[in-house]
Amino acid sequence: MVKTKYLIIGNSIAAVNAVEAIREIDRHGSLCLVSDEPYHTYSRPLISYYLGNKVEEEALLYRPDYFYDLNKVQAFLGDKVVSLNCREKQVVLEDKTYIQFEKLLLATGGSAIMPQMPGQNLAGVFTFTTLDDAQRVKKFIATHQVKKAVVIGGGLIGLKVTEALVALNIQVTIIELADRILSATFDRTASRIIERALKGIGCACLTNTTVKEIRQGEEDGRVGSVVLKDESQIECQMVIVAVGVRPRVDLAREAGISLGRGILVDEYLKTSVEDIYAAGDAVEAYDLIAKMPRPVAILPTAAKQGRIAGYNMAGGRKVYEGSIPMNSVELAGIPTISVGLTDPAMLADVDRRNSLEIIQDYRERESIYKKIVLEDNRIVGVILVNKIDRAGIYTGLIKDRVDVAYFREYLLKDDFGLLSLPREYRKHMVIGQGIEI
Amino acid sequence: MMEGLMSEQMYIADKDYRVPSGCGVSGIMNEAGERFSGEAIMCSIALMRERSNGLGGGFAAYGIYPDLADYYAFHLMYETDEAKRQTDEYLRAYYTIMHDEPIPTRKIKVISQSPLLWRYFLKPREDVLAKNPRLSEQDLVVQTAMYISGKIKDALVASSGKNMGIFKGVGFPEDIGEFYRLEEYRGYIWTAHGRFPTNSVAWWGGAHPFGLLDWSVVHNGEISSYGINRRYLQNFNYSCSFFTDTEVITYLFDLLIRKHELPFEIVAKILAAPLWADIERMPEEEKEFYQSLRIVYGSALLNGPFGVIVANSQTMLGLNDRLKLRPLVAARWGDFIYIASEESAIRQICPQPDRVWMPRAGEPILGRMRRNNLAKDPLSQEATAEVFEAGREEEGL
Amino acid sequence: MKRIVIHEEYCMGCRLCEIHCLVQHSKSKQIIKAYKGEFPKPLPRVLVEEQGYLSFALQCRHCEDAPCLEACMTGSLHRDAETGAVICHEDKCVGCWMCIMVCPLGVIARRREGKKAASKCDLCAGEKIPVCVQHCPNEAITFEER
Amino acid sequence: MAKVPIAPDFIVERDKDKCISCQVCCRMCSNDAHVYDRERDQVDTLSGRCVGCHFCENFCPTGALTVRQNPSQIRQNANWNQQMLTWVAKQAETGGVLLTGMGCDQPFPIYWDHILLNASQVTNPSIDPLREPMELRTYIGRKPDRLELAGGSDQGKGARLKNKLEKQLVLQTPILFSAMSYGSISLNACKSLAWAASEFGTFYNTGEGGLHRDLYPYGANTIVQVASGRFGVHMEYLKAGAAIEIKIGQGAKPGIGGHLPGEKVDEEVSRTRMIPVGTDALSPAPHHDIYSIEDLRQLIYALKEATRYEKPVGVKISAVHNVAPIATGVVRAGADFVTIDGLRGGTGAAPTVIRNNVGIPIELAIAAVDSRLRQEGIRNHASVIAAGGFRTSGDIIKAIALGADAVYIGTAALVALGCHLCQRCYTGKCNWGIATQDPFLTKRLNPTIGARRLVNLLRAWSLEIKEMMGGMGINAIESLRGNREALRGVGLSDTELKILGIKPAGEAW
Amino acid sequence: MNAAKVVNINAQGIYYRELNESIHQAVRNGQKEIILEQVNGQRYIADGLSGKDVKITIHGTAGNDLAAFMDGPTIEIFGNAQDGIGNTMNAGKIIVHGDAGDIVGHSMRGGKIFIQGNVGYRVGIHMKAYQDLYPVIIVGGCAQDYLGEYMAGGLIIVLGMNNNGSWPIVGDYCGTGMHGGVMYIRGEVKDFQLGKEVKIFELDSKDKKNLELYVREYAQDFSLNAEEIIKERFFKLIPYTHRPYGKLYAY
Repeated sequence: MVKTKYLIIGNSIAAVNAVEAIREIDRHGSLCLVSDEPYHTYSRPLISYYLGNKVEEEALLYRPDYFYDLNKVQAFLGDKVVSLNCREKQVVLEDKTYIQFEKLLLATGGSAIMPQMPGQNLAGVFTFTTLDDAQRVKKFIATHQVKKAVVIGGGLIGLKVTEALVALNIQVTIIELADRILSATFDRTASRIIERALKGIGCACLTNTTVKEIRQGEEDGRVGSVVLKDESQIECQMVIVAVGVRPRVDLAREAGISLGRGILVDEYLKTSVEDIYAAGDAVEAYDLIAKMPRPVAILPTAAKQGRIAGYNMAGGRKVYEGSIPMNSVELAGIPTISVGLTDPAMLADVDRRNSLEIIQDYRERESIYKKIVLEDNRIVGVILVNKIDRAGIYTGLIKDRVDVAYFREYLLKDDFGLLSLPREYRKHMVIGQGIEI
Repeated sequence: MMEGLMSEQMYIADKDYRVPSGCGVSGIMNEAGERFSGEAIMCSIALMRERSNGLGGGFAAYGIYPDLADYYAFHLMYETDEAKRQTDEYLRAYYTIMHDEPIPTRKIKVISQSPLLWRYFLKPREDVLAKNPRLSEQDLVVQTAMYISGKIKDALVASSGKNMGIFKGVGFPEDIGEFYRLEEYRGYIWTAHGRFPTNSVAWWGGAHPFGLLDWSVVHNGEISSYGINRRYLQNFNYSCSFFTDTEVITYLFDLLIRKHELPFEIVAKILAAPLWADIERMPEEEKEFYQSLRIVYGSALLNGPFGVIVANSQTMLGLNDRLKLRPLVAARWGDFIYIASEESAIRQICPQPDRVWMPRAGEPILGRMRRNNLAKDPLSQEATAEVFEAGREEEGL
Repeated sequence: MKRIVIHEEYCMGCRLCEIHCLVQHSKSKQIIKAYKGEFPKPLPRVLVEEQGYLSFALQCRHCEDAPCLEACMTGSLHRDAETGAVICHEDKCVGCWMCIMVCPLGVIARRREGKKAASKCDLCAGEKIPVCVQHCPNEAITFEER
Repeated sequence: MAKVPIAPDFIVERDKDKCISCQVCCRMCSNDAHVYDRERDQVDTLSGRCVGCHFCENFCPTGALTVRQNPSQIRQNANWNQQMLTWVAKQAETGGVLLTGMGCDQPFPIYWDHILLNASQVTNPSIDPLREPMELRTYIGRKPDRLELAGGSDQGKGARLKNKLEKQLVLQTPILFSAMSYGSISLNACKSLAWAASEFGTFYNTGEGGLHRDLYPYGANTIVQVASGRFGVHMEYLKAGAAIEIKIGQGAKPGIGGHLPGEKVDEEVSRTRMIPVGTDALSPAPHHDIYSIEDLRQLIYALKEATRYEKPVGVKISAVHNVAPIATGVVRAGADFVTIDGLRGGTGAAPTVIRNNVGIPIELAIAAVDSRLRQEGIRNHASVIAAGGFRTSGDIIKAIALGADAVYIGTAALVALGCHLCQRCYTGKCNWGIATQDPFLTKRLNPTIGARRLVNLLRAWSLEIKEMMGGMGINAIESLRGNREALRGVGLSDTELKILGIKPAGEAW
Repeated sequence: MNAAKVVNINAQGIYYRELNESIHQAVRNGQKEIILEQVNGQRYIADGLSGKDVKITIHGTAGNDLAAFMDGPTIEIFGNAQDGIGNTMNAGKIIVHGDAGDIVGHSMRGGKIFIQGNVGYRVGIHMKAYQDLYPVIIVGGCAQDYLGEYMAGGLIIVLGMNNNGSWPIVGDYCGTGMHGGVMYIRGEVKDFQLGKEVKIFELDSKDKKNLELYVREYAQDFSLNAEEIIKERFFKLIPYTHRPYGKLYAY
């Protein structure tokens, strides 16, 4: 039986940030961390870079290798929590280790969605969320000299994988169910810019379609092609399924913790059970833009939630104000950033949709696109393509709900900066103790 | 010998002790020649005490010596007995001294020190005049006054006209008046001056009025053209030994009126000449006249701020500079004409005048005796009043 | 910690801070060389914003709750334990620009020549006073305990 | 004649090897003398636009720039020089009056450089100012000729003053900052002066610019000026300052008024001067209510009446030929202090011909005024503040020994703030942020730095004055004031010595 | 009006300093109405005095620099006023039932000076308006030279009444150096009388409204018929430029 003051299940962004936050307050309280992956704190978004040989395996580390020592963490890596007893405040690991905790953080993250389809178990069909996934893909490519691959899902993960594969000289076809790629984060124009760029590096994007079946190729048990909804067939040696992730909530569900689409938490990131907190992709927290609780599975959110949860576990009292969905991704050499509500069409609420205002600057030849979505003179969404410098200023304006009426004419200017902001706000930003976002 | 008086060495370049001064002035004249006591003028000038600073005050009075009206009345100031001795000797050489005596004064607290004050009533000696046929009686008087003031150490001629006298000294004017017992005199013109010199060489001779023959001048302001006015006068043998603007003004009047025989009205237009722009607008003949005045008498133009009251036995004239940089107010009440720096100084002695007005720049206020002789018995004279106002009939402003 | 304080009203917009910052973060640390002979071209980590007559030199505020630290997916952005400064480990950075997305001041720049990396103020690690402050002729930026 | 450009006054040399095209010079030059050519990635210099303020030279990070006098010369001519040619050309072009800024730059004798100080040797001890008390405190204001006591025993025990002294200004060092108006100089320059005066315990003077609301807190160290334009003059203003100075004349332009051009009248200047934005602020040559000395008295007393006799009222006049009698008149008119501004006094704008040709050196004026006031027995009635071209503490101590109570420094203060005497104050393009209201430029003067530098200057000069006093065995400034025995002249004519009231070097007591 | 609040002072022979101290004293004590009898030339009356509701009535000849720097009170003079009244005045009102001397309202920034009779030289010189401070001088009679010299703002109205026409309504050099403000002259001004910087115009409707507003107040103060005054032809004098000396220099 291990007794610990703090127990963290998970070893990714939320977990690591929680560790650091706890240690800011409590240097000495015992802290255990359990992860079913056998790795040090690696950064999941980096796996596509790893795949594309842009970074070495060591560079995947999210924190230095002395992280556990520095923070006095007893890490149980490659060991899985099989049960959680909330009443006893105890977990049991796969290897039968019992851990008694005072405070628990569930940072179990998400798991890749694998839609049911024929041929899904063939060799050469992969999801792409963990380092293990990446290593498997990498090994497969190396062993089988993959020339052509199909990526199912034109979201961010799909496209990052695509980029990695392209870097490995693999010809990629992207299959997207929606009418365009990146439909969840971009509007039509931005999507089109990226589609065009992908085409430029030799990728095909097939939209409004889906894979009906994965077929075996000549060699036994390995992918040979995919068949689309319209019966057309695409030859490939590998299929990457990147249609999304869902919160990993099995453990919570079994322990009787309230769930929505993810683990439900209050503003202190506490679950329905006293002393049990949750953070990261597993959580359903308030989305400031959608104005409702939902999982926002992005890295900054996980980090922030991890920090706040850790802070509150160690006796602090910090409020998590909510998430703003955002993404920064460079695709086919084009940097893009999207924050918040980027396309009114995404909104179900028609009244609200109609109240939105859009200002934009699209320079087609240079593939530069800037779009700002305003609601009641406040920015609620931004898309920046190919001109992303100082994007965070918009993010700040979104978060602080700053009335931009008096300087909206400057918003799209290339030299838009703090000087365009109201003096007082600007001063607050520059002089204020620290800036939160 | 007389020429010696005018020797060039007298004319030191403008000395820095030329005394710019500000002041208050007041003048009263009865055009009918009716004489009245000095009390009024003392009262008037006293009201403007703020305009002076106790470093000079003085009065000119006309008609005060009716019994000795035929003789030149010389008011002398002596710092030493030796000065008096030399002066007496000098005077006897040219004049018959008909009468002489100390100028009566009274002791008052604020005036502790005064020079020896003496008055003479003089008649030029016939033999002297005969020897110098080109020298008029008046020229002789002028040269005498200049010689004494300029050459005899510690002696100074305060006034030298007939039936008039100048009473001046260091102090506030009302104190000077009291000191000289002016309430005991009666005259038909009185002018007064309260001085605000920018410095104070506490010098009795430096006080105003300045006098020569029967001229007296009280003046407020500073003549910026002093340097050239003085050099101009030197051409005509005036020696400016007092280094005051007032002296220069006096000589200019003497020169232009007595010697050049110009009327007061024209002299006013020389001293405070109209601007060229005004002359340009005049009818041709008038234009030519005024052009000529300025061309010939340019060096006599008094430039800079001044408000001046000039008197002689027949006239009292108030004049402002051409831009009216100094105040001057005039009033009339019956036969009386009043001129002062401030209206209140008039109202103090004449609460309800018939008319009060502010003359315009360069526009003379002229009070004149109605008949050319009143020295002896002013009351018997028929007189006509005439107030000249720059060719403008209506008094208006 | 000691921070760079901005006095906007006295920034004359000379950009000497940028120049000296650039030099400080160049290989040679010699101004003429840094400008005329280095590749990749060194970048200043301070940015002078100008609009009309207003200007000010802006560099990382090293926020207490730095959003860039939370957004950094590689862990290359970290807080220096000693100085409290937010530092970017440029070798580790992959140029995902998440930090740019969240930095409300917009003070993280993209280095595009050579290895892509986030380029930001490091308070001139090793200098007692950051060079931008040292060279600001008008004390429009000062280094103060805040 | 064809229109030809006027030869540049300066040549700006750019060392191409050193220039890194960083464009600091382009950004900084308000005269646009440096232009960046993007195509060639090079900076070019148009010397013709250079006014010689040396800002670029000071700011170039690689030292690539040197500003030099244009060496090009006309045929040698003892009568005509290059400058005169330039003047004539300019006037032929424009038909206008030549303007200039700062004090007279003509080679008239500088008497300070012909006056030497004394020091103690053997017969009386010198004092070490580092260890021993050394008093510079100075009181400015009217003093009675004698004190009358009331009560007290024969031995003076329990005696008290019958009358209180009139209000005095207390200076911790006999140096004040000259009148420089907000409008002619920037608010930051005014703030620098105000803060420094307040920190050091002396005074600055508003000039005829009104008092900006940010400066009211420094009222206790402010002399408010009332000049012919009466800009920003109202009761609040009059009451805000510690004293009032009526400005009659200014050394740089005796007899001349001033025009603050409309372009310098921005929102803030407008509010402070209380005139609409963009209108010329015209200060007439005379006060139109003062045409004579008794009028001056009238204004002095109007001000005293208005402020209920709570503020000393001084009068500033230029040093002109007649300065001594004028000063005595001013004192007699009721002034509590007289400021005399000499030939070399500065200005924001003056017709060149006036600045270069009118007035007399301050050295002679101090001596003449002090002598005259003493002759007339009224030296006690007012303090004398001298102004106009004090360059070092040496000049100041000599001025005090000649008879000044204190001195105003203007140009020296501006130089401390960065001024390089380019004499173009009137253009409003002062690169140093001093004589300008252009918001691009005014911010270049950080008043925190400005005030610090001014305080440093006052401190340094005060220390030097103490050192010199110590050397003379004097430990209180009043023992030096008017003590002309401490001075000796070299290379001066008898007349000059006489006016200065000092003996030639080599002559003992 | 509350009689107890009225202070009567006989000024005969009283030195100005004493007189003014009693005025200031009275105002400090909260007195709102002060009547001065037998004033003759005392200077500086009400200088620097403030208090919007303070009223001073003067019988006699008011001395120089009356109401200099005054900020609020009303002064009514039954008699003439000497030189320099309203010098650098900020607010308040001066009503003169008589003539006034030179330099009335020198550098005046606000308030009103109404004069029944004539005025001297340099009236309204360097007068200037600022925001809600708007100085107004109304002269019932004629004005002498240099009226509104250097005027930078505010309003001067000259009515030229009680003038049989032999005097010009204003003197020469009217509006010399004027660069702001406006003058309304009830009668003709010859070109040569004008300073170089001003021009004559007819009144427009706005001017007329402005004129009426002040003339009505003036008429009321002197019990005159405003309509009679207004019905005559007025001319407006305004400067050409706000920058009269902009081209004087060789830059």
